[in-house]
Amino acid sequence: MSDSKNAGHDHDHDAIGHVTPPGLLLLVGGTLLFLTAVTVWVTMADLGRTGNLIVAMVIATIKATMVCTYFMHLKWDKPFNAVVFASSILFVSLFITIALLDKSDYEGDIQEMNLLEGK
Amino acid sequence: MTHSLVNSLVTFLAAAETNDPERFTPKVPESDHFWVPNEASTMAGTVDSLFNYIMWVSVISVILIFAAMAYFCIKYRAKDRESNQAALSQVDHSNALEITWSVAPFFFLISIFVWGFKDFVTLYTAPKNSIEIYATGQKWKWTFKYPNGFVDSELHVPKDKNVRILIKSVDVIHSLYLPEFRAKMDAVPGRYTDLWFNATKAGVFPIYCTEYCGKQHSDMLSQVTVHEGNGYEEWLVAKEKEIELLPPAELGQRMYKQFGCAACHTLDGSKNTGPTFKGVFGRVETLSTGQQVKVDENYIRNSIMEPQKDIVQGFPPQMPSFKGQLSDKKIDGIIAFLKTVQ
Amino acid sequence: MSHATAPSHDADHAEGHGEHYPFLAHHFDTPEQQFETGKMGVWLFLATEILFFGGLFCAYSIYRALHPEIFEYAHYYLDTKLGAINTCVLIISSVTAAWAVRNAQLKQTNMLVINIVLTILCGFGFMGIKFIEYSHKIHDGLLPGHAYHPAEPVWELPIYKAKYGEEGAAAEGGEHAATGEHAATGEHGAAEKGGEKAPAEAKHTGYVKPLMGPHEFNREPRDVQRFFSIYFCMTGLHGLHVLVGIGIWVWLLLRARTGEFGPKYFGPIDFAALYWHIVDLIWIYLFPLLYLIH
Amino acid sequence: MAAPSATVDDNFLTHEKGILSWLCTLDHKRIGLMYLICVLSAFLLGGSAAMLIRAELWTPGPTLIDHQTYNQAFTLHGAVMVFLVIIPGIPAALGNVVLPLMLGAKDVAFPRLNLASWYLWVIGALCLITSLITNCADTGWTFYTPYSTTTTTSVIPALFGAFILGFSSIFTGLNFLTTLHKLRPAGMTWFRMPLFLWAIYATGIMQILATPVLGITLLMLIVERAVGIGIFDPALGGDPVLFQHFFWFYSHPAVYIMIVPAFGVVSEIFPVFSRKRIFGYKFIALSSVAIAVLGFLVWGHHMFTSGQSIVAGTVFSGITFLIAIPTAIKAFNWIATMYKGAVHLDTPMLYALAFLWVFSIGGVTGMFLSVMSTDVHLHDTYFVVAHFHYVMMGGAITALMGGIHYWWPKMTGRMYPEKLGRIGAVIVLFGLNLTFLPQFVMGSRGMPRRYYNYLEEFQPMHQLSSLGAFTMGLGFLLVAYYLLRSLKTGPKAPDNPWGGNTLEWQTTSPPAYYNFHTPPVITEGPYEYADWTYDAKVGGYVRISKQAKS
Ligand code: HEA
Ligand code: HEA
Ligand code: HEC
Ligand code: CUA
Ligand SMILES: [Cu+2]
Repeated sequence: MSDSKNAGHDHDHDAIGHVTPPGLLLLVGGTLLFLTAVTVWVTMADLGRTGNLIVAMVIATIKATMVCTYFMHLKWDKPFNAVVFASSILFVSLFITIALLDKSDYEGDIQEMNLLEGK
Repeated sequence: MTHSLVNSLVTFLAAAETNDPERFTPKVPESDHFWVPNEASTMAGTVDSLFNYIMWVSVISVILIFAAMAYFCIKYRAKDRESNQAALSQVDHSNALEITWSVAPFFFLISIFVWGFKDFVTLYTAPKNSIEIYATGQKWKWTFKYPNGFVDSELHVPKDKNVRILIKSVDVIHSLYLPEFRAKMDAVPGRYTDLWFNATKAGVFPIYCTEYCGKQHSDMLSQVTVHEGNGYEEWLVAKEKEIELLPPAELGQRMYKQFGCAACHTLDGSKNTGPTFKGVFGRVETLSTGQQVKVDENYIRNSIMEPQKDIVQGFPPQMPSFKGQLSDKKIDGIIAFLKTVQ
Repeated sequence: MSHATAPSHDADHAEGHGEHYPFLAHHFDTPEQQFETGKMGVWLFLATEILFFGGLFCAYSIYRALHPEIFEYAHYYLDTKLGAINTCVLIISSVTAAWAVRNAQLKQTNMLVINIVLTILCGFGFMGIKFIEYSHKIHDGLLPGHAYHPAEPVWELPIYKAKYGEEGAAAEGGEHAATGEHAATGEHGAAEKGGEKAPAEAKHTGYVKPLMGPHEFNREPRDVQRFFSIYFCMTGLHGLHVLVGIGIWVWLLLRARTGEFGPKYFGPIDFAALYWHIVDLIWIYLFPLLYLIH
Repeated sequence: MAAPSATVDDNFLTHEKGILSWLCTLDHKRIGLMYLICVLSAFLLGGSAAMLIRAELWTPGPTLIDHQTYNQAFTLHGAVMVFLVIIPGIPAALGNVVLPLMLGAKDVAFPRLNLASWYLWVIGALCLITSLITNCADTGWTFYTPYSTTTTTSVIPALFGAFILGFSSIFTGLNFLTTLHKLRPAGMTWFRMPLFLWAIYATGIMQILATPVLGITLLMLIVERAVGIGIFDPALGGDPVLFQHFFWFYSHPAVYIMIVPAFGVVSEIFPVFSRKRIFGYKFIALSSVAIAVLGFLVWGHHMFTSGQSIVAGTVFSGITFLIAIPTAIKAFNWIATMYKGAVHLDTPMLYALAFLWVFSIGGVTGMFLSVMSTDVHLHDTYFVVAHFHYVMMGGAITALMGGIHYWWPKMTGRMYPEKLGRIGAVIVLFGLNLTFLPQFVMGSRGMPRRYYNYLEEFQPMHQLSSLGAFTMGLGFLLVAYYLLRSLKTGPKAPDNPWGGNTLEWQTTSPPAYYNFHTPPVITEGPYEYADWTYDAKVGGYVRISKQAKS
């Protein structure tokens, strides 16, 4: 698919915005299904605790990016919408990172009590 | 709320509600400072200096702002609407000024931050050789367990020694606050938190609970006594002896106060969070299961150790367990005491 | 007060440009503006959805990072096959939803209706499978909080046995690193060394398993119910979103049949599809995070 | 809808008649007014609870109400003031009325959603009131677990109410952000936008990125309380401190959701009443955005003594300090705006000046709290209470009052009595300082907050504070009295009583149903006053025609 604004303009129409050609839809859909199979399959391999998690997340992110770019038209959309979306993800990550940073630091105090109180 | 508001208005008008004589109120010793309480720990001085530093920075900035504002209001006051149209000067930017007033506060802020950070790390890093005292928060009292196992509702510490308090809570979040030591830490259920101090002034200072914990949050008070010399050790020994020598009923009464039973159980027959102790011994209670039981020694013992097992009808299952906190002797004392409250 | 000379053409303002486009709201000048506005609104809404789910993802990340053993243990209770099928169902519905947008843009009313119906069917399919999963969980006592009373431990599950062979349940050997690992991840409580107890008293006491990689458990980790709290919160909230999505599609189906949508006015379809995709996208993460744990 | 009639006196107030024409309206101005009425009623409710609190604290022991009622009173007070009053106060009430006008648009982007937000507000308010009349929640407005999940009061309606109100706020923010992006007429460039709109823009960012987290937090808490899922319950392996992270991730940005629109209001008032261009336009505009973004990274400063780790505390404390800088920039620019101006001390300006001063006090006391070591001493004492009343009551509410007076002629078509306005402002300002200054002192001396009983040592300061509160209450009653009266008896307002150059002053007072009779043409910035002259006959400003000028 070309990057140009006219990617889908092989049809005769005057719709606002971009019209996605059916071939592309099916291609993306097929790839997504394929990646789903891949991620299930790859879990069976032992890549270590983090290894498997990273692989699974990378595949999920590829899938998510495809959904955003093609199904959600971000590729042909005003870039601002992508900015909105990206910033929401940025803030969620900040939230998770900082909360996790703190929680993992004091988790020891919780374990200490579990130990002492024989829970 | 509306309902109890009406009730309270009625009681208020009848002037029936008076200050609860059972409520423990510590005394705050007169402070040498206007803004802060006495400085009674090694950290108090530096925290206060920082407080004063920020205070002066703040007071000066606020006064400057106010002065500029007042001056401009007077100096540039328009006479009336007709004679004053748009102001003559329409100056609307100056990058030099903007940079100055962004950068100038920055230096103050950095200095304050660094100072505060250093103190904070000291405040929460207990020295290795500290005396460890366990504090437990529960609705609505503090208990302190000393290294020798003695448990008291008040905190006693030696002067000029590092004391580390390990804090936990058995129900909701509380917060142990020792204003004179500039120390505070939440008591969080499910984990330990801690604070430490080194008291520098002998005397008696208040202890508060500063995390909202329900109805009697504001009555969750105690006090800390700072002993000079070996006063602390002597106090501990004396305390244990004293208690063992008490006649059972008196011991029980002590426990009633010390373990905060008073917060929920009255002696005068009125209903509080828990059933009154007046005439409790020998009373026939209906449990939430509908079962009827007669209150005897065993029942009381069970109620204290495993309060959630039998719940008296009409009361919430709010009573904490005192397992491990009360020795047999003390429980016997409580039973003896309850027998006397008829 | 003093605007006696005010032009009074605001009366016919109400009509405005609307004469050409019956769907154009009075405060927009062109259909493009209306569409772009709607689109931006929807994107902002999707951002709020991300943050809404973000809270749950935060809880998930924290508990997973600090207690991986719970997740490694409890995910055996989930049925990967059903999860995978559901993922495929949602992906297919995403294709049909995206296609529906195309149909609307090109005013292919019949195709539009078909694609919406397919999307709705997929939505119901997804919920149906969820229903099956949930009823199994409820039946087996795999519930959050105090309601967690599993019918059987993980090593009695057919999935587990199938993976590690029947002898996975036999008590044999037992000096595997698993215990060490649990201790390292914060499993202090009564960390038994190699465990020598009989499988009969497996739960909470100790279960000796063969040498089989990090998946073996010699006892149930503490607080496994946490997994189900998170599982039900995340999939429950997600399922709620699918239901809302189905509702929106049904409503649009009714509108689409009239041939209301066309090249200048397909916003509602596009927006519903965007919403549907985000729901899909969240599931794309939920699936590996909950089902595919190694 | 009834066919619009085209009489000369036609405006949005008279355009259609009857209660239904209000309840079903899609007109942003009407929705704004409905918000205003609701918000002020809620303010009366919250204020009454405050009066009850202050009366109770007259003596150290029981004075008027019992423990439980007191706890319920401050919970109600806090929740109503935060969720019902100041979060919607400036953006949803004033913003709705003037935002499209200032922008030169015909309406907000999504008028139906706008009305839905108002209904969500009403539903949320009803939920809070349900809690109030069944058995008012007694958790404090922060709803900390495990207390909130174990207390016997009806917490769920309150939580649900706050949840709904969160969505009301999200939708308002979403609507305004979209409006500002997509409905700007030709000529209205970003840097010709009035600063109020910049403030609303920054607020919108926060509403969209922070409020959903409140939603999910409250939802989890509701589920926790209803069925005990245990994510926050230590008995089930959950963590109560995690709840605090969740709560403050929203609630710190929320304090900027409250104050940034207030910055916007005073940024309008200062130039108009100084008859001079605003100083440092870009700095004020962009500092709002800076505050909005930085505001997300400081939430843990509410948790320094909660058992949070030292690392996290340091990060939070450091970033908190950074926020003081964009705020200071604003304060200095407002002052510089007055320099060599022609200052008119009408009521809106009095409120703006009060804002600047009182908010600065509130802001600098925030510094004491954001320093980790001093906060250990001050946390959860009356010092915090005084801090946040100085910024919320002294800042946000004062600005709201300023905004109400500033736009009153535009919104209602009537002038309020100027002299009473000034007297009211002075009484409120005096009462405010008398109420909250003593609280700083008792706080730093160790008086904990949320205390029904207190030690006798603190009584004198509590009594001063109560006296101040009653004064303030009287002041507000006076304000309410003359504002309501002016609706009937106030003189008709000119189109531009203050000489503002933002677009809302270039339409009639009150504006027509579709805002502008002729679509405005924007050729200059919002703070150019050279073209306006006072006309005593009109009682307001009129544009100097181009010919007359040359
Ligand atoms: C409108 C709401 C609002 C606003 C704007 C602020 C603004 C700030 N707040 Fe406040 N805050 C609250 C509402 C608000 N706060 C509430 C409701 C609580 C309590 C919640 C609860 O527990 O119930 C709270 C609590 C609170 C705490 C927690 C206290 C505790 O519980 O222990 C802290 C700690 O850091 C803090 C800090 C700050 C800071 C640094 C700012 C800064 O943004 C202020 C910046 C402004 C200035 C600094 C003034 C202007 C600048 C100058 C005049 C220049 C000169 C100044 C210097 C050089 C310093 N606030
Ligand atoms: C916007 C926020 C806001 C505002 C404006 C106020 C306003 C006031 N507050 Fe409050 N307050 C909070 C937010 C606010 N508060 C919060 C969040 C808490 C914490 C709660 C908690 O701990 O959980 C708190 C807690 C709090 C406490 C501490 C309780 C405790 O910890 O034990 C006290 C005590 O003095 C207090 C007093 C007051 C007083 C006297 C006012 C006065 O300023 C009120 C004056 C107002 C009126 C008297 C109303 C008059 C209105 C009209 C007459 C109608 C108006 C109509 C028109 C003008 C047209 N408040
Ligand atoms: C937090 C409040 C609280 C505290 C503190 C408390 N109790 Fe209770 N108590 C209750 C409640 C509520 C009940 C009734 C429900 C139940 O049976 O558990 C109760 C019941 C009892 C009963 C049974 C009374 C009856 O009439 O059957 C006894 C005995 C008792 N408590 C003893 C004590 C003792 C001794 C202490 C202190 C060492 C104490 N309680 C502290 C709340 C409390
Ligand atoms: Cu314990 Cu407050
Ligand atoms: Cu904050």
